[in-house]
Amino acid sequence: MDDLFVRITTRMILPFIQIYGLYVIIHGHLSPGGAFSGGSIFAASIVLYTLAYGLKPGQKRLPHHISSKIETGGILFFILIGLIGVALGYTFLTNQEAGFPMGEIGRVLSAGLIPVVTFALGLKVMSTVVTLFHTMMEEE
Amino acid sequence: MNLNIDLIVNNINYIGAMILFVIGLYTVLTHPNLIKKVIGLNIMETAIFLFFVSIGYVQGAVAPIVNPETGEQMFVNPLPSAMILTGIVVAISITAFALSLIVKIHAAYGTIELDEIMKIRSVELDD
Amino acid sequence: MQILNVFLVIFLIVAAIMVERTKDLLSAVIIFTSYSLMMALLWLLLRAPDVAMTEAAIGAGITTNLFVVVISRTRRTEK
Amino acid sequence: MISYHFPVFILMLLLGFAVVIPLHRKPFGKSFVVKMFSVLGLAFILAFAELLVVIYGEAYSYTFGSYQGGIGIEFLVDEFSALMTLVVITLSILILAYSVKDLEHEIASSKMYSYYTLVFLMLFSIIGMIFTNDIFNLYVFVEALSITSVAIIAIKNKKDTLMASMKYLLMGAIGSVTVLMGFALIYMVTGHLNMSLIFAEINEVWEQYPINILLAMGFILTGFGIKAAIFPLHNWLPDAHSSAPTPSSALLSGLVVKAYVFSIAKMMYRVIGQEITINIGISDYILVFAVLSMVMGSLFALSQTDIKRRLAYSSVAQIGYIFLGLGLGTELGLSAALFHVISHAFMKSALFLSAGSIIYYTGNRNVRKMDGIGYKMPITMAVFTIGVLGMIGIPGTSGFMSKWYLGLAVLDGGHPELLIVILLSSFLNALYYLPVVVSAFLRETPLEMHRSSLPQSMKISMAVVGLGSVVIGFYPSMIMNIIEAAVSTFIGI
Amino acid sequence: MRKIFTFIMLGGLLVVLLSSISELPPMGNGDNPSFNEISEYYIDEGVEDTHAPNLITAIITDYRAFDTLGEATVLFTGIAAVVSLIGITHHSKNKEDEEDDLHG
Repeated sequence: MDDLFVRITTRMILPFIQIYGLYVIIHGHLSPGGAFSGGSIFAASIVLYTLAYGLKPGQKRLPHHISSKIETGGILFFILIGLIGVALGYTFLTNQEAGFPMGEIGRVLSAGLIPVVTFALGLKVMSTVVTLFHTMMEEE
Repeated sequence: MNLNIDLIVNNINYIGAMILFVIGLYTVLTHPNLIKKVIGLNIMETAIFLFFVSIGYVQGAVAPIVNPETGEQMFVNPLPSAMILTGIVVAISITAFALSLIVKIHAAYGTIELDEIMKIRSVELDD
Repeated sequence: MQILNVFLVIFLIVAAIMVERTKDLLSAVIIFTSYSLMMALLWLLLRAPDVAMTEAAIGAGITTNLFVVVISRTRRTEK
Repeated sequence: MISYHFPVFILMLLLGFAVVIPLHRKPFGKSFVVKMFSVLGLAFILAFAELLVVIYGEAYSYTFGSYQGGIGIEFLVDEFSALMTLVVITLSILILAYSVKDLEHEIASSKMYSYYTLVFLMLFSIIGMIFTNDIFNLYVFVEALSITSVAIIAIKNKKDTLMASMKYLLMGAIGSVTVLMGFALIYMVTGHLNMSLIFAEINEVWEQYPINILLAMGFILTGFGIKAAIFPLHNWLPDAHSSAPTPSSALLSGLVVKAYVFSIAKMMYRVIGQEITINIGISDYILVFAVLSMVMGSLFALSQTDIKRRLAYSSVAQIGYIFLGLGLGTELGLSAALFHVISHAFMKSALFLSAGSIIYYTGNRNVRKMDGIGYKMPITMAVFTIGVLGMIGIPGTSGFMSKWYLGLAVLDGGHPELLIVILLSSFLNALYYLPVVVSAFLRETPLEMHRSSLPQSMKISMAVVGLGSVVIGFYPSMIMNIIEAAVSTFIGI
Repeated sequence: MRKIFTFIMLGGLLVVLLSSISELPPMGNGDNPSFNEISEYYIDEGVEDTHAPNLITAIITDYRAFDTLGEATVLFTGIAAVVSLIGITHHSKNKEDEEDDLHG
């Protein structure tokens, strides 16, 4: 797709989509949204970029070797967070009792492990969706 | 069987979910086209999600996001919503895998119609 | 409120039947996208904004993308 | 008490290793194999310790995140789930030991890492399904299992494999969607997702909303029935299990189907409860389908010439045995069914692995062309014979013991006519298995060999699986005691 | 022929399902059995327990966080399965691509 108009429009709205996606992820515990919707909104921006500029530049934005690390890292991070609870003598994935800083209700940095996990998962979802799309686009 | 219009209107979401479920199942079972089958599967899944959301709904309640300023309120049941969030992500994984299988099948057989594939296979078996 | 609900459900059923009937796969996918969006709207009406948002982003957005990519790599019409 | 966390450690070990595998950059080789088996060995030790803890202690529930069951997610660690976990890990160690050499010839070498990733994810979801006491959590694991179990077939990337896996994926997806519908109906009337809490509530609900429970059980049994391949819903199984790579066939027949059967047992006895199951009449329907599976599966198997297809159809018949035990609705029936779950896992794995070795060595899949194979491959045919004798139910094998227990349960449950079906099915088993064995040892004929030798690792792992089957046959009480302890808690919760 | 058979079968299923509607708990009623102590607990104690006003997020990342781990695993499984089937092609970096990168 070598349409100049599409490319310019894409460049213009791309940052807005990404900021919105990040907002949805970060404010997941305060307002509607969360890791999965935010992550896929963020992924949509890169998908849009790929559609406008072609597969190769799109893959440059998120190469396979980075995305595979993000996916592995997301789950490993989740497991480690969960094991903190075990290490402190509680059960797997304990939040408040394990002493995560809970903060003040209604602030972004509150609710212990929730925003941390949401952020990691959001990144993971983003990378998974983009990789799915790129893998499907590839010609053998 | 007397049609009770109140019953239908009040439970319209359950009825809709069941009809959609059956339409999706019909699409999966009868269409020879594999992409159509996958779409049918998605229809079935969304139908069940609609069913779940309707279970959690309460008339006159608000979304389960607590706002300390407005005080006591009635909330819809948050548990079904949380389950569907999981369900939607599961659905996309299945869809993506099915679509990649379809791409591979198209590369191998040159078609994605089930009956044509069966024909090709029976010819191959005869050889 | 309830009228809108009934109307949306009827729309969903009609869309689902149209998806089943349409021979052109690309049109079927587009109708399915509108089906997903209407479903998201209905869930918003049923006070499940999180689910509606996720469905709009994943169900309507990403799923459609994947379908369109696969259709462009295979055949467009159903026999 | 660190032992309290063992189920989570096993799961996280498998999951953590699975997600790390794709990061390996070096070509597939010895160092990875060593790593993989040390992880599996650690999992085995944990599972064994877990079993000891549960046997010498008592069954307990593990709740996540300091919330009581019902609000959070709960694992129920009882004797049988600990035993089943141990069996799953033991068999997978043996099958994976077999797979290292075998897969080199079945899938592309660039896909080896992907294959093991998928296998570890599969083990994770099977063990999760075994432990979980929460129906929605069960659904999540079921979906993970249905993707991985299709993927380890499709990875072979042959024409017929692709079609078989597409069929399996679609049927499996319909199955899991149907199961979810059933769960939705159960949640609708009970408001709980925790199995024990649903069970506590269900008697009251049953009086108020009988239709709901009936529909829910219909959906759930149909859904899991598709995945467990009971007779009218089995048509994906022969294609999928026979065209898969050999280790995948063994894993699918030995473990995956069993995980679904165990889920059905949980739904019937732990969620709905024995009483309502009998009241609704579910047990009668299950008995009918079980009998149909036993007879029709064997009849279909009789007409197959491809050895792996014959084994796959025989799986349908064997699933029928398990359902027969479940459908009786008695404690004896349940324990016979659970015993057969374990004994069939060993026997079918032994059969698939030895059949795979025959195909590996001779390149021949046709059962009519196996004259004299026994002289060329004595170990393989010995293992195959053990499996066959077990399937027929010759005394001294695990298969005989499970038929013995099943027979006792049938008599105890007041259905003596079903004894005839068991005997008939055994007779049919003999009819389609014995000729293979007999012709293999009948005369020594010069055979054309596809490859020069069978790798040691394949021989050893196969022999150990066969040996395991014999050991269960000679010491059935070892397993039966554990099952009986579990069954009483299972039914009485 | 098969289509008609399926149509009749599914029509029968639909009739069974629809005729059971009046036996199900009615929609939108606050007295339904699904609004029991569990959902009340989430609504009453959710903010206190997790400090997250959005109760749905509170459930998926705290109360039922293990489900979410399973869900992330399913997503991982999906991508692993797709990659195992289609495979990844690594693009070698050459000059032309890097130029493209600067523009993009």
